[in-house]
Amino acid sequence: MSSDAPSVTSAGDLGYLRDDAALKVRNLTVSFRRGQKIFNAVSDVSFDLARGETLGLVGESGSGKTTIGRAILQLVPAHGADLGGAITYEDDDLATLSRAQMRLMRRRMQMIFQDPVSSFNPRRKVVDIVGEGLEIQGMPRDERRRRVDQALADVGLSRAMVEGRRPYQFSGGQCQRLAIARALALGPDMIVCDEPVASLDVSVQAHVINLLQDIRAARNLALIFISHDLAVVRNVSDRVAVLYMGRMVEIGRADDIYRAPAHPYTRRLLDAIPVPDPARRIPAGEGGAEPHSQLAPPSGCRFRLRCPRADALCAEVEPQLRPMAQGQYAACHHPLPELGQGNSSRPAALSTPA
Amino acid sequence: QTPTSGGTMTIINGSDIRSWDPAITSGTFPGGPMDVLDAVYGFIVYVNDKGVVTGGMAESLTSEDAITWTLKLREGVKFSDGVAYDAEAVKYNWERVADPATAAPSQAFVAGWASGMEVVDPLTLKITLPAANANFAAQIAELAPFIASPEALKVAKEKSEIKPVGAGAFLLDAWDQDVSVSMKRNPDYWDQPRPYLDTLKFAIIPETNARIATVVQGGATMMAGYPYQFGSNADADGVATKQIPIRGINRAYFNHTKGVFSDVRAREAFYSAIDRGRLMQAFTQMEGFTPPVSYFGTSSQYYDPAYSLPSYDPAKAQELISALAADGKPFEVKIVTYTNSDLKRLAAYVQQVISSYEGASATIEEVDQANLIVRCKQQLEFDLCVEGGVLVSNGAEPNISNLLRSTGNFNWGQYNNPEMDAALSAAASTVDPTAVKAAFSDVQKLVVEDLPLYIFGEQTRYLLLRDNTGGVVNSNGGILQKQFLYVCDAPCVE
Amino acid sequence: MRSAGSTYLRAAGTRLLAGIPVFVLVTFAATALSDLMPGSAAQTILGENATLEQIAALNAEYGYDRPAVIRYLDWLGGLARGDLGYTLFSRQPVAELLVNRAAVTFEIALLAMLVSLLLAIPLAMVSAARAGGLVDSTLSAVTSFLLSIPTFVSVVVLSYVFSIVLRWLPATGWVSPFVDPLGNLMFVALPVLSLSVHQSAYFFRVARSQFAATLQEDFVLVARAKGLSTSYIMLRHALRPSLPQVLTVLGLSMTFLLGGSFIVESYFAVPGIGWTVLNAVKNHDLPVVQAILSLTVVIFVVVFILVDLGYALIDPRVQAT
Amino acid sequence: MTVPSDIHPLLAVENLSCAVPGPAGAMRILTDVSFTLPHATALGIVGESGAGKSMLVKTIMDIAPSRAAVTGAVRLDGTALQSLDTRTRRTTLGRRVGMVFQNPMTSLNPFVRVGRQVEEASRKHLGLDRRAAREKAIALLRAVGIPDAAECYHGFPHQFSGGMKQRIMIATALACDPELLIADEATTALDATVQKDILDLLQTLQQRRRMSMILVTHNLGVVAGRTDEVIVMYGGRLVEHAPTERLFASPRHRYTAALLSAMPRIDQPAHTRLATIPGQPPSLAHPEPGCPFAPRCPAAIDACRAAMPPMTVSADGRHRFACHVPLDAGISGDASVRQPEAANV
Amino acid sequence: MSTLEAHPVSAGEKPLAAPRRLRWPRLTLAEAFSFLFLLLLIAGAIFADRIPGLVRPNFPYGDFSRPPEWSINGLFGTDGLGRSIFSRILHGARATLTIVGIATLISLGFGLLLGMLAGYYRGIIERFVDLFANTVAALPPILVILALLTATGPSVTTMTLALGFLEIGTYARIAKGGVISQYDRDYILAARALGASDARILLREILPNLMPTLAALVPPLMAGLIITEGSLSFLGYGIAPPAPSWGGMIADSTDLLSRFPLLIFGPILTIVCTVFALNTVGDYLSRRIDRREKQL
Ligand SMILES: Nc1ncnc2c1ncn2[C@@H]1O[C@H](COP(=O)(O)OP(=O)(O)OP(=O)(O)O)[C@@H](O)[C@H]1O
Ligand SMILES: Nc1ncnc2c1ncn2[C@@H]1O[C@H](COP(=O)(O)OP(=O)(O)OP(=O)(O)O)[C@@H](O)[C@H]1O
Ligand SMILES: [Mg+2]
Ligand SMILES: [Mg+2]
Ligand code: NI
Repeated sequence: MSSDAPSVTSAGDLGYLRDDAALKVRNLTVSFRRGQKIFNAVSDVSFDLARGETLGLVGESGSGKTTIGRAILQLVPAHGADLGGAITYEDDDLATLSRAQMRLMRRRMQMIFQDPVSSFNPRRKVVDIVGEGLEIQGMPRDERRRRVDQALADVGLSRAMVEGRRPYQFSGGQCQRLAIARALALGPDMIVCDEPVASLDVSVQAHVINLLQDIRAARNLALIFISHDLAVVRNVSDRVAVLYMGRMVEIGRADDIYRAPAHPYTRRLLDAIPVPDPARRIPAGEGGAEPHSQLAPPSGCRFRLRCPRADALCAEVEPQLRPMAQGQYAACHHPLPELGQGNSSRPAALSTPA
Repeated sequence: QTPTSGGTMTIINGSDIRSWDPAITSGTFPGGPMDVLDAVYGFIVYVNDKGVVTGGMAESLTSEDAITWTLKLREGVKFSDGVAYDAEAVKYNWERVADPATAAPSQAFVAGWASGMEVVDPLTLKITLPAANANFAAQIAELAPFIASPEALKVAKEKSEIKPVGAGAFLLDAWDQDVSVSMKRNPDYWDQPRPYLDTLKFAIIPETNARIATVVQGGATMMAGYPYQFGSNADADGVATKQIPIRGINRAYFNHTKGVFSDVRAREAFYSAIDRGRLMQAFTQMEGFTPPVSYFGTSSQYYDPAYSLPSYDPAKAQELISALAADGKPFEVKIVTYTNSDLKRLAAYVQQVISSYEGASATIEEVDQANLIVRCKQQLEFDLCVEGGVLVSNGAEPNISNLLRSTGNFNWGQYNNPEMDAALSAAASTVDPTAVKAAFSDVQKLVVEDLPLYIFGEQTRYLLLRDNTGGVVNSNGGILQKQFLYVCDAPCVE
Repeated sequence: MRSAGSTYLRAAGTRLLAGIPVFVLVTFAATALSDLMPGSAAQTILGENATLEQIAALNAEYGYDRPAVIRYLDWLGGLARGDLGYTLFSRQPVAELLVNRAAVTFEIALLAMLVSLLLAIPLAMVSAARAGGLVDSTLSAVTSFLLSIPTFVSVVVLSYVFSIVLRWLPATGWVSPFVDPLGNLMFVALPVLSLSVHQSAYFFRVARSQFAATLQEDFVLVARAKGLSTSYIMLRHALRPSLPQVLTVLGLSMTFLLGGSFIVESYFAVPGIGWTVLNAVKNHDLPVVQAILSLTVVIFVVVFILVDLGYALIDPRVQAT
Repeated sequence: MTVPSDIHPLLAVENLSCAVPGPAGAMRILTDVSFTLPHATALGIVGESGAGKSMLVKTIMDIAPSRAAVTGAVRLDGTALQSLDTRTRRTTLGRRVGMVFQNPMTSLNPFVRVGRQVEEASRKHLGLDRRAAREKAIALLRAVGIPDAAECYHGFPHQFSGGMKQRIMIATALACDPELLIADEATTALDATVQKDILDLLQTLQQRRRMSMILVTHNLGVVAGRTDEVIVMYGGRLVEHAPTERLFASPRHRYTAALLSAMPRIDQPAHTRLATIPGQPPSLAHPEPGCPFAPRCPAAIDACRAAMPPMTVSADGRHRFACHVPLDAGISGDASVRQPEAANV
Repeated sequence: MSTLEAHPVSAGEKPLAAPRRLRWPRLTLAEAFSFLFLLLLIAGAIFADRIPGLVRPNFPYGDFSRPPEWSINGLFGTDGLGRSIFSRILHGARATLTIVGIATLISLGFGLLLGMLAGYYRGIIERFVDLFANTVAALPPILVILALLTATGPSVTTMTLALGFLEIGTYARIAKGGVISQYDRDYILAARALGASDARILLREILPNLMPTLAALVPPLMAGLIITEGSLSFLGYGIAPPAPSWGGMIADSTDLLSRFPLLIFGPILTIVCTVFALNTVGDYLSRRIDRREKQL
């Protein structure tokens, strides 16, 4: 597919794509060379993101979540990787930008990483790290200082608390707040959060999630929120995209998907969420097959080997995303029926503790 | 004990030979290349330990008038390829030495008389010299003693291709370059039942201490060296030392062609500047050396007490050095020596002492042992060239000519004084002892006046050997006549 | 799954390919080196009285007057035919000489390796099992001392003690093990010991830290939770995972041992390649120098191929990359 | 004690404390932890990272680091383990308790065939010969849901995916038919779907084999549907211990409650504010007197900062908590009686 | 700001009470000795000429080959020419340390540059660095330098350059490995996300993290150079006499060993202690890295 006509695609078969979105990802394909073999980490993924919106990316390990996040920010390593498709931000095709333009663009798009500690250079002082982006953008010293103070304040820290310290002198939660401050300092309007709370304890996690949500609201930020914890994604996302082995298998409003997933894989993911509800003695499941090697994906639907509903069609034809009755889009030949019609054992509403 | 046949001996040498070319002869010190060549070729005549020229492969080399010399060969001697060791063969060999293309060290010496050779019969070669030379036989023993099968020599295109086909006591068995040379008994040796040994091996060990330890432990039969090197090892069980009764001098060459030592005052300054007894002490790390006063030892029949070398006198040395400096001849000495730690120490001592004089300095250049001769004799890139071993000087010839004559083989410093040549010729052209002594007296006078060489020590050579080594017969002041060696049942070294 | 055999072969093949440029680089440099040399082989062969014309003639005959590239190609051609030229003086075929001399060095190097390993590995296991204990701290002190002894020091000291003072071991020489096995052992004892001083300490350190690291692994904790005994855990669980690292070091130590052979062989007059190359360098015996340089590279490549194969044997995870 | 063994709890932990020397003095990793675990019961242990969960089970298993100073007693079926000599203790534990660790990638020895790793404990402790051990291993592999168990027996760990490896680990832990299975964060390193499979497997096995199980996790959701009792740890102390339902329904300790409300839940709409716990986890190197949670506790009173609250036990004796200002008992009406916990169980 | 108020938690938070500082690990006895020894050695080498009472290295201070005695000049005895072995050791240290220091600077400089470029850009530079490192690793350094020195004649400059040149590969390989291992670290990605240029990433992010590793590597590699230099001098290809050198002194005393065994003590002690001290300092530095990594 040609990358210069994303609007055609969006207008055509994929109704979930909007022309007015800030970020447009069209037919993104990322492949890595592994020795002789080409390995598609992301295949033909299209989505978009409007200002102030949060998109949750879920999927199991290796499904390509991080790769998508990095590809958006043009951070996929140069050697051994091939990018296909187009990524535009506010009508700028990122691939065609010059270095200088891209550097300017980075003011607007930022990233937060999973491991707060390792996303800081252990040998540098945190104040410098938070101000680094501004320095790179060539901001004068005083202005820089002001912006750093502001960013620190936004995440509930102050210069006095961080001055002269290095990353290892902070706890995980504090580091993650500093990481957010680093991203915020540039004043971006979009942030890719790659599992920002995965390594944090529940109490700290809640804290960071709240913080992100508040900032998002205050600055009208667009977020891409990558996580494998569906509960967290539920909390933060307006829309959710489910990835399986580099392909997008379901995308739609979070409410729709969580209420009634259409793709059997999404269903499985939801079923696997540990729910703090002792009332429900969880029935021991039969245990599905393990994921297939991504180097040689199965023909047709990639999920079919683990799918209870798979049939001959699934083996032959790779399903494309199509609108579901529930409202979301799913790539499945035999999508799950809408809520109420199916025989899912899962109760619709989950009880809350007192 | 009477000699018995059988057995093996290993002689340790410091470095390996470079070819089997019989024309390559350089110094008859034990442990040198000639020691190895002797085993396969055998000396045609040799100078025995009393200084008398004795028949070796040949029966005799004699002359009535010191001009016409007759070489009598033995009957039935054959090279190992079956070719006869006859007058033609000898003539061929010597003519080959005389040919500049052979690049033999003694080319100049042999070329002087090579045209005078005449084969009288297969066992007789007559040599007519251009001038009388009483020392001719001794010089042959030193400079052109080895005769190889002419056939073998003709076949070889390169020196390195020459196969050792001789008529000596042993036959080459294997040569492992830089490791060892193994030889086995020549069953057709002319002097049966000699040689006694079944096998003779030369092993290469450059490190002096390792050499000594090897002999002490019985890993080898003998090595040549000096008592100062042996230390307490000479008293170890199973080993003995044997003195080779020669008087040898330690010497260094002054460069007469260029540099400060072309001025005789500088040579005198050098003599005065250094206490030679102490120099020897630094060299050997032993005490009790008295500096030699003359080319001849005090016990030599030619010694003339009227002449003696300058003795240690630092004040005089400084005076001379300053005078030289005033003449625009700074006393800068470049010492060339080879990489032997004793010699390094010696050179360092010289440097140390010289540098302590005002206006004097010294630098040291070390070269590989094999390259010393190239550096000094050929390239003349030195002021003072220090050679390691001692040179026989108790008998007058042939070394005195080699050292002091302008065309002398060992005259590395290119000392050239017609008076000296005349005096040496005078000594050589007569067999009258008083005339010889008178001539040598002149030589001594010139040595003391001209100071052609730096003569700094007197030593005799020693062997460190297993005490059951019999038949140790030295020739030419060093080299063993290997056909006599035999293994004793009990300690038998005197 | 691909068959194990083909994986090994592929790993070895990769190494081999990587070795070729190294080989070319080194051997070509060796050829070109002779252009820098002040004294020439011809000079050395012809001796002191040679004239310039003679030297030039011989140089022409040996081909030293031609450009280095041509000489190199010639040399490569000879190599293909198994002809590496002849030694300068004794006219031994270099290839044959090298085989003999290399065997000596190999014997010493391998014995030194063996001795060091036999000493180091068990001690390292004991030491790591009781990390921080008395044995451990004593051994680590001793080895850090041994590690600091250069070969030229251990050579001097050991030979002084064992051959000059005690006279237990021969000071010099070598005899083929096929001729006199016991004598051979006596002769190689000092060279092997001298090399082992450093080597065993080195192996000990590597092995100890590797064992200690392995003992930190989760699977060792699991084994302990299973109630297995310490010695069982050491031998069955910790030993093998620690070996790849030791193997790497073993491979790398080949270069060290070859370097050490210069000192050891020249001091003990052992006719190995170290000895040979020292003499060849002195004599400007270029064919020998060049052959030894290429041999060294070949040894290095072969050793690392072996190390790779060793990994594959030890570590079930290793696949050809 | 001379009581018949069946009235002993399977595991009794009494005043277990553990300290390791740190750069700034000793770190008290565990402080006075006591609890009992009956036969055939599943117990969950939850708490934040660094709360000492792993150290607790390691101390029970006698595989704490050798530098750690351990006091208190662990009784297995009435036998005080500390009274045994090291060898017997290890053997007893190895035989009767199985353990599954957090990371299946590192807890299987990559150099040893799977089969041997599964069977080695049974060969050592049960004295099985090779054949018997092998058959048993294959049976176990099958039991943990590994297809082609016989083939897997000869495989090496790297040939299996994470979930499979964890299954193998479980088989390994089951080799001696343990009475107690300890799973320390056994699913944290795995994908969500696999995580569920493994938890299901553990649960099934526990019920089917009628063994006891300790499920260590930091995710309250994991223990919710799968355990009979839950222990909450904080700062190296046991702060609450209750039957699972009761803990979730009416937590008494304020930390437990805070933890519960901090969890995002899928039944809440997007952008719901989460409750947070202010402050930092306590420093183990410099423990302050009083309740470790006091600095972060909104309801803390002076008493909390002065002294560690004693363990309060509910009337029925099934709910224990250490808090001066507990939350109300809530629905089930088991008005707890403040009483110091009995010295022994 | 509203966000701030929304998080009273953070606002009320004190700065960390006791900041965890990275302390240098405590020195063991051996390490203390090593630092002290190196300090003394370096000081001795620098001030060798000014030490009161110490004679010049080539000054005939006493009898030939006198055994050690309790005086500054006679501490290790006198050598075969009556020179103070102690003085010669200190002056030898000067030469050795200079050679080794310059060689290390050369190799560190070029190695770091090449290694960083190779690790960052891979491709042809990496091939080149690999080839170079492999080639050098395949040959014992003594062999290469010997071959070189016979070609150019004995020269300290050549030796120094060659020693430095040969070590470039080692540093390059380590630096390359360090860069590669950091390449995908989140903080590098973070810097790139902030728009940092390659040069900036290399210099500001990667280089500081390479430093501790390299710092820990420098002392043992210097020890290796000292051994190589000593071996060459021992074989007679190193520093030319009468300039004192450790290897040369050992070689000299070796010849007199059976008669004056005590004289070899000083040079051996010095070289062994120096190598030991450098190795130990290297261990100490890497222990510090381990510790830092544990604390992170
Ligand atoms: N630089 C790279 N080179 C080669 N393969 C890569 C690279 N980065 C990622 N991959 C591969 O691409 C696939 C997708 O990786 P990605 O990190 O995007 O997954 P993910 O969904 O983020 O997984 P996780 O939840 O484990 O973080 C994986 O199989 C991974 O091994
Ligand atoms: N070997 C050890 N030496 C010193 N301290 C240790 C050791 N192991 C753990 N600790 C410390 O003990 C405390 C408790 O650790 P533990 O591993 O038991 O926590 P946890 O509750 O299992 O946490 P997590 O959820 O992260 O696994 C932590 O502060 C940890 O730093
Ligand atoms: Mg990821
Ligand atoms: Mg844990
Ligand atoms: Ni907050």
